[in-house]
Amino acid sequence: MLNVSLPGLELKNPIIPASGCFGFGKEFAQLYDLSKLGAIMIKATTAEVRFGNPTPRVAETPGGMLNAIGLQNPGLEKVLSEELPRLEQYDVPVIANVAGSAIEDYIEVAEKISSAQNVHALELNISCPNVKTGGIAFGTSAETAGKLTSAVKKVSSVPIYVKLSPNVTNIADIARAVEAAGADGITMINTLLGMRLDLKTGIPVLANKTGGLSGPAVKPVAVRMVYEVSQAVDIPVIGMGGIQSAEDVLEFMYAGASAVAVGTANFVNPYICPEIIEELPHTLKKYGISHITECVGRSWKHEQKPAYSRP
Amino acid sequence: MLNVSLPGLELKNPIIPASGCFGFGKEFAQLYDLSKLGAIMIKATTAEVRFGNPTPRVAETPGGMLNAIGLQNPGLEKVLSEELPRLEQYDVPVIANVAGSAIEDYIEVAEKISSAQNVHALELNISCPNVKTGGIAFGTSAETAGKLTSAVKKVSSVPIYVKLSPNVTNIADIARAVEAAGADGITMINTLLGMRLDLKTGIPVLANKTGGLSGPAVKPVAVRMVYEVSQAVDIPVIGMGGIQSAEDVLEFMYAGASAVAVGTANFVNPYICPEIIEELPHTLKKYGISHITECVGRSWKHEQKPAYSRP
Amino acid sequence: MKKELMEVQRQEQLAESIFRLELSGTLVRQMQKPGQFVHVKTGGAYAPLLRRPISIAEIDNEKDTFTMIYRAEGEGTLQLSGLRKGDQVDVLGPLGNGFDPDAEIPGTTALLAGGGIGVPPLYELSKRLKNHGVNVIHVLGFQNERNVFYHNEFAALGETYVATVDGSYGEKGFVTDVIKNNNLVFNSVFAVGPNVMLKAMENSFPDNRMFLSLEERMGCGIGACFACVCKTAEGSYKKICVDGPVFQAGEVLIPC
Amino acid sequence: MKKELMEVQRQEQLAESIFRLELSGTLVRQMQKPGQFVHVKTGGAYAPLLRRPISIAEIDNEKDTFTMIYRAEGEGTLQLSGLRKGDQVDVLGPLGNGFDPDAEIPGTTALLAGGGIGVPPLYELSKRLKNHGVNVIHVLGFQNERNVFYHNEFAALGETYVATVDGSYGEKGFVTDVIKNNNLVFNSVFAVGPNVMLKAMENSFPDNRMFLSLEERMGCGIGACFACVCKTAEGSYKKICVDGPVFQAGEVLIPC
Ligand SMILES: Cc1cc2nc3c(=O)[nH]c(=O)nc-3n(C[C@H](O)[C@H](O)[C@H](O)COP(=O)(O)OP(=O)(O)OC[C@H]3O[C@@H](n4cnc5c(N)ncnc54)[C@H](O)[C@@H]3O)c2cc1C
Ligand SMILES: Cc1cc2nc3c(=O)[nH]c(=O)nc-3n(C[C@H](O)[C@H](O)[C@H](O)COP(=O)(O)OP(=O)(O)OC[C@H]3O[C@@H](n4cnc5c(N)ncnc54)[C@H](O)[C@@H]3O)c2cc1C
Ligand SMILES: Cc1cc2nc3c(=O)[nH]c(=O)nc-3n(C[C@H](O)[C@H](O)[C@H](O)COP(=O)(O)O)c2cc1C
Ligand SMILES: Cc1cc2nc3c(=O)[nH]c(=O)nc-3n(C[C@H](O)[C@H](O)[C@H](O)COP(=O)(O)O)c2cc1C
Ligand code: FES
Ligand code: FES
Repeated sequence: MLNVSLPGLELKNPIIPASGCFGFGKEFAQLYDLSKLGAIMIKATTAEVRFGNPTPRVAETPGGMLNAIGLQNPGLEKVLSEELPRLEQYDVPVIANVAGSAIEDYIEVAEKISSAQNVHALELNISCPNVKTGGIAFGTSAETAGKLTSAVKKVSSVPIYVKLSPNVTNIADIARAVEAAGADGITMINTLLGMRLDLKTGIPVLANKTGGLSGPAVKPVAVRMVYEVSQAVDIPVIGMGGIQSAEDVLEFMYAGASAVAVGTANFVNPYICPEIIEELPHTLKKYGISHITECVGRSWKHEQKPAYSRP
Repeated sequence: MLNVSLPGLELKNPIIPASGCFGFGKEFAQLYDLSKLGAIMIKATTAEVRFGNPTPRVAETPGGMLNAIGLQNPGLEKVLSEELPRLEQYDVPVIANVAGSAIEDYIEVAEKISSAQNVHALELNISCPNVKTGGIAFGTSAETAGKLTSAVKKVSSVPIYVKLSPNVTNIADIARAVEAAGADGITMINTLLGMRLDLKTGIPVLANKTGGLSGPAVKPVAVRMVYEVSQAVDIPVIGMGGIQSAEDVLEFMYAGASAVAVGTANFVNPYICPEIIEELPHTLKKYGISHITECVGRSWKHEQKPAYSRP
Repeated sequence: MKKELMEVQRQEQLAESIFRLELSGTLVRQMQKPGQFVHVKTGGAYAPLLRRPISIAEIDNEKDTFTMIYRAEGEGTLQLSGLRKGDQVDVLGPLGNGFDPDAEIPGTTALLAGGGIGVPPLYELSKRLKNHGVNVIHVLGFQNERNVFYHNEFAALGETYVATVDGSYGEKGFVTDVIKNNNLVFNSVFAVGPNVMLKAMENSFPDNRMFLSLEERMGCGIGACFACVCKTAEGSYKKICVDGPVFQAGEVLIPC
Repeated sequence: MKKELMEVQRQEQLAESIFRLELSGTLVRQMQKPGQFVHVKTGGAYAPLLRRPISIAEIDNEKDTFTMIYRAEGEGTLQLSGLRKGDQVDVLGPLGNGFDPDAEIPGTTALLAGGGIGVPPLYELSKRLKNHGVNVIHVLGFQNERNVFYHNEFAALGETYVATVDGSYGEKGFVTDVIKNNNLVFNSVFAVGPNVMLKAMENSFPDNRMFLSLEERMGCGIGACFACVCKTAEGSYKKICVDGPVFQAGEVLIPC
């Protein structure tokens, strides 16, 4: 009752750890069998090795957290030679999160990483708010987002999902642009740009000054955006932003997501993904749903079929 | 140590109840003396009487709340004949929040309400996310925002503050546009567009479907935007979004706000404004600040004067 | 109206998810009418953020205590159910207009109809009506036998019928069914419960003097935010938190 | 590493804002080394959201209990200080590498330098070093006399100096001042405290065998999020949560 089919991905269940919140799976593999997961979104990979931003890189906020990791990663070569092969022992598809400073970087990483045996899809990160070049700059203009998408689509051996930034006036426009440019799916949302100041010094708590807000605090914004985008495009949406429970999963799927990713909650409870997967069948039963795919878009399908009436 | 001077406004202290969270002051006047407040931002006033959206109009979210009141108000005439005169008994300037569906509506309301004796400034609401026409539509394009601002500026007898929406890709652009169009100040942020779905029915909890997110959850986004905008313009910023304590006030002022507004927290604790006002001198003392105005922009002034060094 | 840190005197579970909480403080001295409510803040600074409206179920002016009966279901009420004797809880109240038992004519009969967690405020109302010389008949509706509470307490004050949706306790059906099946005769009606029940009461007994207590999601609870409005028949509106929660039948349009 | 709902056995206040909390559970069986830490979740589902890293101050393998000593200052630690005997608390651990007392040569002398809430992990370390036949000298630094804790406990294990910034207790100054002023002689150094103190130790005693325990803001605490990295001298990086928090002096660049 939990399996979901998406371009390039046959998921046992719709639960995917979100990129950057699960490293390359190594640490969590010590805690549970990664084969239980629907898929794994690995940490953003760039062509070169990146150290990222200075610390402090995280700060807590009411119901959420800010991060400014700055895409630290071991670089394409090492991801291909060490991280991905290590994940081959698990029966789980990998979605590779691809980042860069220029279109050429994305193309290089996408082309090479998409040919790795266990990479079943790419997630184009055009929404990282914590790097000076690239990242969010590609995700706030529909035109640039479209261009990058079609360039990457040409070289990728697997379907591509584009990860959208919530820091935009009209997210549906960006979604339509990447769909038109050949995206096979959309993942959303990346973090909201935020900031905290130290009361004693007056200066930002994060060394990078601003950071990306994630966690339960952003859930209402994420749900609203998934609701808008899933109605604006015909490609599937993988929803995320503050998911902590099986109920939250339902809310995102009602909004229009076909699967979901769990980010920050992995820090709060490292067992959260398998726990949600175990809980989901009971939650579906509680709400009278026989298969998870019935949930998808229920919030707006409802309007199209006035047969169901508001109780 | 708390007084602040802003265009049109001599504030005893920088604490202002935010528009829509304080009605027209009548209910809170039963709880404490409104003359204690820095100023009062009254509920949005439109030319005609408005009932607003169907209920439910509010929903709770992690660390925040959604509202879709829809600008319910008794209409310009009644505000002029009943609400504003009742506020005259208090020694407190009123900032009148002005809304409408078309430029003409704003002009009409602004012209008339700005001539009321106790209205010392207008707050142009170009950011309400809960109405079908007007509201946020004026606040998401720099061009439209500028046009509306200059039209209203022409007719207003008092300084005008423009209330910005956070639901935009580049809030500094909008800020610069309204400054160029003659705005005397900026108030920010209005609510972030969000949504919650009912788990049993799958449909939105709010009858209006989407609503505006406010409360502590949005504070990091608000602080970041105040930080950006206060550096982009030369007119003062009144900051708001999740303020619940004297410490939060400091954080907004460090970010660049010259005064602040308190919204949602009035629902959690109706005495919050006088409590913060009473607490502020102790908080300033704790952090070694002798006058509240020293806080303004400390986060970025810091960078300009490398004399202070990071401890 | 006042905000006070009140002290928990007693917390007990009455039925599945149903708790009874007794609080003490000087705020009780301002409680005038049955049907008023309090706005309760649980948890820390922002979790959960908003206050929860809960009816006053019983007032003890001698001990400066009052009782509320609530269903622990969501975040706020679950936290409330974790409070123990001696703990403090932040209460704003009393709020709203309430019922006016003294406006009834002694010797007449009042029907008190409650659905689920609408039942609690009827208890103080019933005691006051009885004191005032009004005969009381209670019809209490619950989902099933596991949710039933206060049957004996109401029975001690007057004729009491209990209905459950599944028939597992008392009579099967809704309160309106029970009233009709038992051919109950009464002069006035006081009803608290979900809007569908209130609407059914209005439709079933259009000729009776009738007072209804409405529920709505609230922001401030004091009339400032316009969250809790409902329309009146003449196209105007009322705020449930200050103009209500009690309205005479027909005064407002019940949304459902 | 394991996640367990551990039970509070004891909570007591040691000094101004300083608390000692004893927890029991089978997770204790995995605790191997002093200097390891646990990641503690307080509060409800999302307030506060993140876990708090707290060092293991004492391990009692016979009773399956361990102790932590912490300063209640922010939201999470204040909640922690509200826990009472019998309450449960969500603990993830043990995390990090820890110190290795067995690597020291019996008969040598170890200097244990702690600043503020860096003092607690030195207690278990000191006991183990002593057990292993190593002489221990403690230099503990605090802000002022109101913050001082565990002076007697450390004194029972070996020579102990206390420094306060304002001189209100023990000697006036920083730990490095006290070490120099007393001409302390030692073979190895174990230091825990704020980065400025660690840096000062590194600079003041460049020739000693020295182990430092670093603090950094953490996300996951298990090596997955890259929140807690610090640079190494060769331009690479280490994660404080898994590669540390204990590093040999010079192994990483102390950010400050
Ligand atoms: C005037 C009035 C009197 C009430 N009296 C009682 C009573 O005596 N006993 C009792 O058990 N309940 C009573 N209720 C309902 C009670 O307010 C809700 O059950 C409670 O707010 C739910 O909170 P939660 O934390 O369990 O749910 P959550 O789902 O966490 O609540 C989320 C948000 O929705 C609001 N909400 C949820 N359900 C309701 C509801 N039915 N009515 C209004 N707001 C709601 C909450 O206040 C909160 O803001 C009354 C409601 C009103 C308006
Ligand atoms: C490995 C390690 C061991 C530690 N051992 C102890 C100990 O034994 N006793 C003790 O009192 N403290 C210890 N600390 C510091 C402790 O983690 C912080 O004091 C605590 O997290 C502050 O939480 P709060 O709720 O009081 O503050 P808040 O201000 O609410 O914290 C907000 C956020 O900042 C983080 N944070 C704040 N201060 C620190 C800090 N100094 N280090 C890391 N994160 C911080 C919090 O974890 C949280 O994510 C240790 C820190 C680390 C990294
Ligand atoms: C510490 C941290 C690191 C992240 N790194 C990445 C990243 O490398 N690539 C990416 O696309 N998103 C990254 N994200 C964003 C998450 O994948 C996710 O989109 C966001 O956090 C919202 O989900 P959540 O609220 O469940 O965390 C990161 C988030 C966090 C908290
Ligand atoms: C119930 C409610 C009604 C509001 N109505 C208005 C309004 O009429 N005009 C307006 O400009 N802002 C309105 N706002 C927005 C607030 O003034 C404020 O900008 C926002 O809530 C952020 O501040 P806060 O987090 O302190 O609430 C409303 C907010 C709430 C919660
Ligand atoms: S709840 Fe705010 S007006 Fe009624
Ligand atoms: S805290 Fe996540 S890697 Fe160390």
